[in-house]
Amino acid sequence: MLIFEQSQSGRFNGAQAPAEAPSADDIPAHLRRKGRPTLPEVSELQAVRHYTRLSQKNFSIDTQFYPLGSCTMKYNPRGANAQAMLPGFLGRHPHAPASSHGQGVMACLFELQEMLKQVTGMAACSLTPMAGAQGEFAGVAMIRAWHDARGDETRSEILVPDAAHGTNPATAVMCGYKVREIPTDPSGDVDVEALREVVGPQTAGIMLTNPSTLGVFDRRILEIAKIVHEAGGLLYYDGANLNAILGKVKPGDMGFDVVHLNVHKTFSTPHGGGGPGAGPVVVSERLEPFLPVPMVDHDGREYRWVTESERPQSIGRLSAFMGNIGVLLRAYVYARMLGREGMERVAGFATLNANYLMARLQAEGFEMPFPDRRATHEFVLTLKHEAKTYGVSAMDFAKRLLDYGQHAPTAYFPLLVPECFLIEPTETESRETLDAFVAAMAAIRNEARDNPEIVTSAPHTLPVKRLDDVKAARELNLTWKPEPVA
Amino acid sequence: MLIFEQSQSGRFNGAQAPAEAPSADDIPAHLRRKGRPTLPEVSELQAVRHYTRLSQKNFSIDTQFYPLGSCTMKYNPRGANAQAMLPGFLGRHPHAPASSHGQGVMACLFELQEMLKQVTGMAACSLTPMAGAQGEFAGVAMIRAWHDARGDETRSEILVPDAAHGTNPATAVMCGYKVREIPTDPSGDVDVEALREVVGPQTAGIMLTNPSTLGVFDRRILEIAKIVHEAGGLLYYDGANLNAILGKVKPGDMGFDVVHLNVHKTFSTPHGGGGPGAGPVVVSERLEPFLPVPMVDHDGREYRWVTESERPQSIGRLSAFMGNIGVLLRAYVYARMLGREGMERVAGFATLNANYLMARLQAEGFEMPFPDRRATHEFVLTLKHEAKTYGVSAMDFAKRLLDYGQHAPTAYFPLLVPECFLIEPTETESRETLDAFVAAMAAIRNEARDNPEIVTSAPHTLPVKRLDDVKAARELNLTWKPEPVA
Amino acid sequence: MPFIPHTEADVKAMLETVGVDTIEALFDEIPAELRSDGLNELSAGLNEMEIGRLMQERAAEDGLPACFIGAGAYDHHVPAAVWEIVTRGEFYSAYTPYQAEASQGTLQLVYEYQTMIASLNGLDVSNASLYDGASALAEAVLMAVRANRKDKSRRILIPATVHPAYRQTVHTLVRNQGIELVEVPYEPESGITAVESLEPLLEEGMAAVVIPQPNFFGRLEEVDALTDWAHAHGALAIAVVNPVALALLKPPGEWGAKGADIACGEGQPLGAPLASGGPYFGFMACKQAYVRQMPGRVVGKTLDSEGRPGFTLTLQAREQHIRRSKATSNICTNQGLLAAAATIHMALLGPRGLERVAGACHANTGALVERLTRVEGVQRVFEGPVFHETVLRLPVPVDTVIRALGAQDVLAGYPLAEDYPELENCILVCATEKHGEADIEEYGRHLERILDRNRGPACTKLRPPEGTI
Amino acid sequence: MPFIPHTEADVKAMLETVGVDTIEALFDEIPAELRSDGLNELSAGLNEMEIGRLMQERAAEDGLPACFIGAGAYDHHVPAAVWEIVTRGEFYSAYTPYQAEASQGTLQLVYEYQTMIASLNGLDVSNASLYDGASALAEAVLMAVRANRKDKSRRILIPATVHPAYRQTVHTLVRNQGIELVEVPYEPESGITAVESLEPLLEEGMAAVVIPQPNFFGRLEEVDALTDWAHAHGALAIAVVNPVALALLKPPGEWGAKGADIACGEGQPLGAPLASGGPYFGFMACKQAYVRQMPGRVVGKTLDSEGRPGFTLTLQAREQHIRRSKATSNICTNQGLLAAAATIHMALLGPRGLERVAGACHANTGALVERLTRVEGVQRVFEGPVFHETVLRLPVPVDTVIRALGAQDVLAGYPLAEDYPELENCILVCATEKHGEADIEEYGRHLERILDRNRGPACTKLRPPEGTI
Repeated sequence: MLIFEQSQSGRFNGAQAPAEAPSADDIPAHLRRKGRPTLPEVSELQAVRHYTRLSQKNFSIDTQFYPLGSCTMKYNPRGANAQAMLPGFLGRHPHAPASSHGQGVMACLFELQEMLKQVTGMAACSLTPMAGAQGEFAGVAMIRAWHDARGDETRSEILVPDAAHGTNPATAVMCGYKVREIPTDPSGDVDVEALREVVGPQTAGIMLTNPSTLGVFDRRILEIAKIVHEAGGLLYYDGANLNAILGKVKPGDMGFDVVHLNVHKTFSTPHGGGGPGAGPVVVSERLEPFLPVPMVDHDGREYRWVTESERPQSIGRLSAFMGNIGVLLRAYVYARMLGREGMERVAGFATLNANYLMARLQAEGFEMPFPDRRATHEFVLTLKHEAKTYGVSAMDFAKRLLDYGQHAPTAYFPLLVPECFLIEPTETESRETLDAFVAAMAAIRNEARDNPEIVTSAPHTLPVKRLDDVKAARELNLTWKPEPVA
Repeated sequence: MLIFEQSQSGRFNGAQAPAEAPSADDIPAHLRRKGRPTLPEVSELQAVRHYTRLSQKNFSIDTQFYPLGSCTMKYNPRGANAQAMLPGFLGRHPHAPASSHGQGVMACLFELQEMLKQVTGMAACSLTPMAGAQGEFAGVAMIRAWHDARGDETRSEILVPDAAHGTNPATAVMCGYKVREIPTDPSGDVDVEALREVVGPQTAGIMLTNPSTLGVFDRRILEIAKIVHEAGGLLYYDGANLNAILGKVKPGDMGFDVVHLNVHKTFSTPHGGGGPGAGPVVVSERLEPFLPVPMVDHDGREYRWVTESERPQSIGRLSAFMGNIGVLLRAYVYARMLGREGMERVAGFATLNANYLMARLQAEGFEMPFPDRRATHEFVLTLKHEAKTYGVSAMDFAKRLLDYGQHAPTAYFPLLVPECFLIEPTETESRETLDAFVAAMAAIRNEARDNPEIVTSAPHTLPVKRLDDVKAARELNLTWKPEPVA
Repeated sequence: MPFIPHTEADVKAMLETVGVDTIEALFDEIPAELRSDGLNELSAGLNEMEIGRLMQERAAEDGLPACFIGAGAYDHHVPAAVWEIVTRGEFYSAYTPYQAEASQGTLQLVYEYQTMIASLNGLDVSNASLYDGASALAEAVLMAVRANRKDKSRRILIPATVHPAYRQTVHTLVRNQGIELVEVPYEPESGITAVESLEPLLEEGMAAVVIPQPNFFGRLEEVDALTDWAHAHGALAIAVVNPVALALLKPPGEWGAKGADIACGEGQPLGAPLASGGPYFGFMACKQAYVRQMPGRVVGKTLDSEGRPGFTLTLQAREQHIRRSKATSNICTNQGLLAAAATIHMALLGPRGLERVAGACHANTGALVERLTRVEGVQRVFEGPVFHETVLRLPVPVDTVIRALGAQDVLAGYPLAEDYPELENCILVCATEKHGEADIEEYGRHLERILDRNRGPACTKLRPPEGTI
Repeated sequence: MPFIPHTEADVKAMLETVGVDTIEALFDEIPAELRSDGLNELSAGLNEMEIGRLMQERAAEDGLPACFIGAGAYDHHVPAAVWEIVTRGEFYSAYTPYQAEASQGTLQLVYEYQTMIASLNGLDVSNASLYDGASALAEAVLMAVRANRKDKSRRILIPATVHPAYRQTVHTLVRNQGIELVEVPYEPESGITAVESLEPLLEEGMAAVVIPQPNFFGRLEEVDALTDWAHAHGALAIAVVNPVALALLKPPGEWGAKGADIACGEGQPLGAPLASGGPYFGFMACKQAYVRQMPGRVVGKTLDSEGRPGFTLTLQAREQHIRRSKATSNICTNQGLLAAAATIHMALLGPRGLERVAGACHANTGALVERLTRVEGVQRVFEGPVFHETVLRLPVPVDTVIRALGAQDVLAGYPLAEDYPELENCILVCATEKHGEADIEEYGRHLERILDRNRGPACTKLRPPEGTI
């Protein structure tokens, strides 16, 4: 039942409303609202009960295994939440003076900038992008600003591997570039020969994830970097998969010029049903002048904001204030809790979990498109055999997994692999949980063989059965409307 | 699955443990522990996931209608929780000096004492009892101390109506009294003639709830008070049902000498799966010297603790410190949010809801043992007809209600009424919720008629089906033990 | 190990299953010359107790001053229930609801959110939220360029009364797509945008006109006239609004004869804490006709295989993960938790509660301005109705006053001269429902004292304000 | 209306259903002379924002000092996850799990709690918690009297080294049942209870001997000898223990040849915030033989009608709601939320974590005592091993020192003279894992300064400590 269906005209939640104010009759009538908006009129108990019960209809990390590939659904420490919600942080206005009312939060942000530089091997950092995609935007915009600043205005293309996240090409277009796709070779790496053929004076840069979304580490990355750099282009690193290499390899050492990080992935800030995230960017020295503002600096005496006035070449501002500071505080707390040793452990255990899970699923007879490669923090599995033999698709497997109390992996991405799952267990899951996933996958394949209907009509145990997406798109219903009064 | 079954030897939650300390070898070996206790070895994620999922197996006010008679399951304001959990309150040591580090919390406690005096019409208050039953104990102990102080040592009996809460007789015994039961008259009031017959010089006092647990207001309360007082006894008021009369009648005006309140009922502090509560006591002037310590006083300059040294006649201390202050802070916040008007509204709307629900259930053909009486904040319904006709007991109705997403009312209490429900909807529930309860009751009766098996084998939709209480008591299993290693 | 559950026995058994000897061996495909020698510059890890103590000290440093700054972020009361529910693990630690059946909690909540936002704006539809108000305006500009079928121009008129940081953000985000932002000056007396100042900018056509309400100075624009003018010239009207103000002010969908086409704004006033500027959320609503041009996630109602209603992400064909380089935006994150907070916040307040909040803000701002202008030399700069905020001119440099009041734990307001050089010595002050009489009086008294001191003979560097000394 | 959902239309319709005209009419059975004229002395209601502000001011008044007081309440780190989970509505707003099928969350959690508490104490069973440590000891005393079949005496030996407030509480709660509490003096040099001091008290028989570990002075008692002595003389042994200390110390179930019979204590150190003294929880564990004499709720494992395991309240026949005047206790509330917090706390720490906490407390207390006794005139009073706390004698009155340190936001410790007149100028100091080197050094430096000042010629009222001036 929707909250609106529990509403009754005239119900009023007295504990949450200020006393009635004098009428605002200095505001001219033609600027004033006439009818009231369709907000629900419910009691505090009704609201609390409604949203508490709604919450129970979600799968989440706190309640289920959630091996969503490329999303790094690892444990979001409750301590990070508690510290970020201290009254002094929550109550601080973005324009509160830095000197008298900001040194606490700015110390955290400054140190986070330093840590992100260190883990990526880059020279400078701006925390301000509000999500991964905005970090990507900032990265490509800086590449463009760099070419522009050199007067090199011939560069019109961004190269993107065909396995890339959809945000990569979309971002390139937002920055005014044309996108050229680079194919993948049979081993899962970028096809270097194809790359060689397409680079040229029109190449602004390349956007790469390494390890790629195919769950493998591109072994020829140094060669790729050399090719692109020699053609005058720059290299952008999509940090979505940074969890796989934290403490093992630094993007800076691979030759990247700019990196964005997803703190809601690598630094375990809450995924929040789809946000908020934060997408800090770190760059090599040559891109430093172009970083988005504001940033935090320390002048030896105190922390202060770096703004456009002292960074005239900055690509500019990306939000009204300084991005998602509350998210960054959580990332800071997490990073400090891990520390040196903890951070070095992340990639190791994430990779161990992925390789173990892959090995066990392989032993159970599931097919891997790149069977000879190591898994990184994630791996791709294809159900094309099951689809063909039993008529049961990856989507059906995904829905049936829900009945086994496990969130489904990312399905049908990367686009190159048919009927695929992209599976990322993360380092915070136990071996028992991975074993339970293998058992569920094996059980579902048995069901697919013996009783495919139970799989193709799944899920059966959730608040709703399988939903009709086509109807949703065709007969758009995006807002509730009151029943017309008879 | 139990948390112990997820444990693995050697798993260690590094974020929550201090660094290893130097061995405590100054402690002699014969005083030291040898083996480790059976605490689970799980990761933070495992613990969070386990207890989050466990929580989802509960019914609660925040998720279901919970009309548990005599328990006043009303909305527990989230604001009260948030305010009581402010760091300054949570971090305060009970022995932190009152002057320098206690005036904030003591101001709240002092004002709460004053408010409780006002709503009950009594002269003095001690907040220290940690639950209703401890408040009862304090009340009866004060009655005893009063008689003792007067040198009146012949009084050996406490009178208790047969409809009383079980805590009443149990408390009287804890205070060294014999209990004598007073019968109820056919209208549901105390049988005054029977009372007259048993009072005498052996009567220390009477313990009364008014309205009684039969859901009616005892109309002859002034007469009862007169009889007991004339016999030299005192009157104790069990505040369990205070929600019914808040702002309408004061126990002090009815002639009571001592009252305990259940703040987790009337003042909406959390029920917490069975606690913590708090059971403040308020008394008339003559009992003031006997109040349990400590209390809070204001000496014109600052708040200070009143202890036994200045209250030599006090019954003494009931806890190591000053009771459940965190609970009392929640009650204080709630009381201040209600204020005068809000508090006066409580009884009115609680009573309206109960009478409406009773009227609707009556109209549906359910039987009330006291059909001519007004309901107070609660009322009794008997299912003896249904039990006889369909072979479906009150217990079966209760279990089946759970399938309808409603917590069952209190069943089989009061003991006087066969196959009874004691139903207390509280003022915070909406009319729609009450209507849904009526609909569920009617539907269950239809099921009882048409398909009694579905009722007698309920519940069907919960994490477990009906549990075997007899087995639980007969084959006691109170702790988990590791499987013996083969 | 913090957050890693593996025992030594687990590691051993798992490596055996994989068929390698060490965890390091799993990285053997990485060229050896790339392997880093560790994160030596990082410090050792802290446990939760240690980091907790550090963070408590830092939070305490930032204090809890009385805040009279607005300028795009507003210090409202947020009911305790809001964040107690939002931080429940099931909301907090879930991801984008790709598996609809396992995400009905988030999905239904977003559907309710969309309904509330659309209604608040008087428009047909809403998306599931964007990053913040400023970037939402940038997305609205891009959307208007896509959506305007009458005028294929890439020019956008944007008044100088739009939040300066919003204008900067829009510039950053749209400049590379050849979109031209044309600034519209404001009337110096009234502080609003006159229709007459739009006329000269008409020449080359335009895709949209941006209309703020209230504007950055707190002043109420003549939204009907501006909207009608935009429509009359083939442009779309993009409203930038404060959602709390909408409880009192005419919603964008009712502006002028046809209503604004797109509305967007900063959602922070609906339940998000100030938090130094984020996370907040941008909202966006529009007319049904433009729904397929809208960026961001959208949730639709549908049925399950047994005909029961349910909710799912829809219109995904617009999005980057399907459409890649042809997507409406590169956005994939929304501000899910913040939208959840806003939904619960609005449910707790209801229409009457929100109206009272807006009324209290309005009344308190009036009282604040009245009090401060009683201080000698302090003047209102613009005449006319306002919401929430007002520009005052001080007789001394603003920075001095801000610093002196800051030392008293009063945040005086937002200094305007950097963004508007013509508004030297001007400050934008704001009151919400949280700032009652006593707070306002305290501000007034401190200001009096500070101005008296700065007027004194010792402060020779200050220009003497008119009428003193 | 705060917390009341009724609209005017609802009220009207509902009154019609009931058949009365007004809500007041529903009170017509109440004698008119009793009707109150309202709660006129109460002030008007505050909304959540207003009370929030008041409470924030008051909480700030109480500050966040560095706490070196123990004396029964200990300042431990509590993982953030503990209270974020405990305050989830499903735990927070549920009642006693009378409907077991709808309360498996609480019930399973209590079963896990019982397992942890029993194991920590080295005993067979545990109840679901009691109010606090002091009242738990009173219940243990009553239980011992019921349970001891060898000796029908109602005498209980209780050492003076048991927490004074515990002894007072026990006195209050058992005095009316004819139970005699006999105080056992402690050895003045060692601060512990010698078996020899028990002998003279033997005469009339006794039901139980209470044995604290650590005792109120932080000193470790010779628990084996005391337990064996109790058993040798037909008494039960009741242990009063600190649950964190049990990670290091021998559990009651292993004391002496046969183990203590009942163990109880204050559960606060397991996840409950200091909170001015409550809510905390008392724990109680005992040998299987005495389970039916145990007071309070107990949860048992059973099966459902399909043979699946589940949990339910059991042994209810002992309780007041069934047994009324013959119940084992009048208790019906336990401290459910606190027991839940303790369970989650123990699960997060695990056996090794708890051991480290105890180890850190022990090491820090050692460092504290070492630092403070380096201050001139400060001396340890009792020799021998301690846990957590130590008694120090100061060269000046304790109150002066406590006040002066309080002004520096350091809480110095618990003054002992009121409870133990022989310990004039003595203070009980405590350190936990939260009090590191820097805090201890700060305490030490302040103490030095304060003592120097108070030794000065201006303080003529003070007795000069030996060896100074």
